[in-house]
Amino acid sequence: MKVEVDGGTVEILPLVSIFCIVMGCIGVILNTDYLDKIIMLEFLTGGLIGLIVSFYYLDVAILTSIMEPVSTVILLLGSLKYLYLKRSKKRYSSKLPILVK
Amino acid sequence: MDVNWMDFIKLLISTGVCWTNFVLVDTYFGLPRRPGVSGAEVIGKTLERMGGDINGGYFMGNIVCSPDASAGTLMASIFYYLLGFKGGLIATLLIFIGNRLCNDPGYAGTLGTFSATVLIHLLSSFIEPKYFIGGMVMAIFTIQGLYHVGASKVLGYIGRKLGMI
Amino acid sequence: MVGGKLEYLYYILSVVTSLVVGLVIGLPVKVDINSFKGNLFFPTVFIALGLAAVTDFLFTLNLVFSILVGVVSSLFSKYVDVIFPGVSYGC
Amino acid sequence: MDTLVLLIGVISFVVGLRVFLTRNRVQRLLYLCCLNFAIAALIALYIKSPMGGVAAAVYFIGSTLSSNAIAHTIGKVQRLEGRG
Repeated sequence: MKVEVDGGTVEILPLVSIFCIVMGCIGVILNTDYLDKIIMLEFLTGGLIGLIVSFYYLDVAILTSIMEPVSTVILLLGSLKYLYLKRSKKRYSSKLPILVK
Repeated sequence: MDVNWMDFIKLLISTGVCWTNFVLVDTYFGLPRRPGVSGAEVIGKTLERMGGDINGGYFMGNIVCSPDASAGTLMASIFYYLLGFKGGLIATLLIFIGNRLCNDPGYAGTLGTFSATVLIHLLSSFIEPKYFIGGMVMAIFTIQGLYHVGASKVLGYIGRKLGMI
Repeated sequence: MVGGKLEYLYYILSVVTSLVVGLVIGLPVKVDINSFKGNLFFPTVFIALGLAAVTDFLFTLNLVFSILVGVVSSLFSKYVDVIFPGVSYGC
Repeated sequence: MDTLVLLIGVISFVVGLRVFLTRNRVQRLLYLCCLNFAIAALIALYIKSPMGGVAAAVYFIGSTLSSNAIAHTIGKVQRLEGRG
């Protein structure tokens, strides 16, 4: 697992994980659509689990892996409900102008 | 910093074995014919609009959306590297449960894992099981990571040549 | 092949037991790829091999455990569409 | 020098950069699938123990499940915006 570079040793898994976390943070800030933000959040979570594993906390890593799809599904259901609500409210906007903004 | 040339020869052989295994098993069980889950249809239609082949697009979408024989080959090599031949049988059980969680009947993943375990056991006298993990990552990089339109055309050509569409 | 000579026979005994109990219970013989229901061959053999490997890794594998694994895997294959049902996307 | 781990690391860096730079939403999902394969292989090669194998399997199945949910939502949003 260790790679010899000029007498010192460099591990690969923490390096990849820190790269994923930093790039994911910048991507969450820069993208503006909400679906792109969720994809970048997945990219961040993969790096986070790799960083937890590289410090040998295996139980925390397994529990995080089980809980992560549940939170993603709840977030996607919320965003889909918001889209339906916005479309249905635009249809009523001609009759009830006081509800819109 | 010396490079051993036997490592690259073993890596190339294991890449070829893994690529042949999962493409043949997935094509035989009808992944390019129809989208199994709802998300695979979106990926296939988008790749067709970019200039690719629609059956190859369905193949790549089915790999993303449920653990098929590609995930089975990776899990079989990992568990054979850690536990021996009994680990491959445990990996078959885990892949079956994962397939059923993702709304798939599970024929392709289970048989792909079992055939990969038998192939690794037959070849393990002169290629260590460590090289199959790297070979599987190389094989999935040539399909999902390099050039999507060309990969979909190659997969559609293979499926049409075998008569499975 | 797997390990000692005797463990190899226990795996064979577990598969044969699951097939015999499956015939008695009345699982269908015909293999259908597109269906979610289990038949005599598909989930039964692989579930039996996997459970036998888990039992061998955690505890020990003797005659009683081997027959018990066969019965449990056959019953699991009978009710596999109740435990893991397929989802139809209603929109 | 371990050639195998270094090669998986280089593949992971290339795919991570391509996730960040691509504009299309579906192609970004395909690159993310390749990154999950690479991280699961690195976890299993880092911890040489049966618990590491269990951790890699649980991580891989969980990430596939969430990727399935995102692809289904993309399809539903495209059909909703294309209809009206």
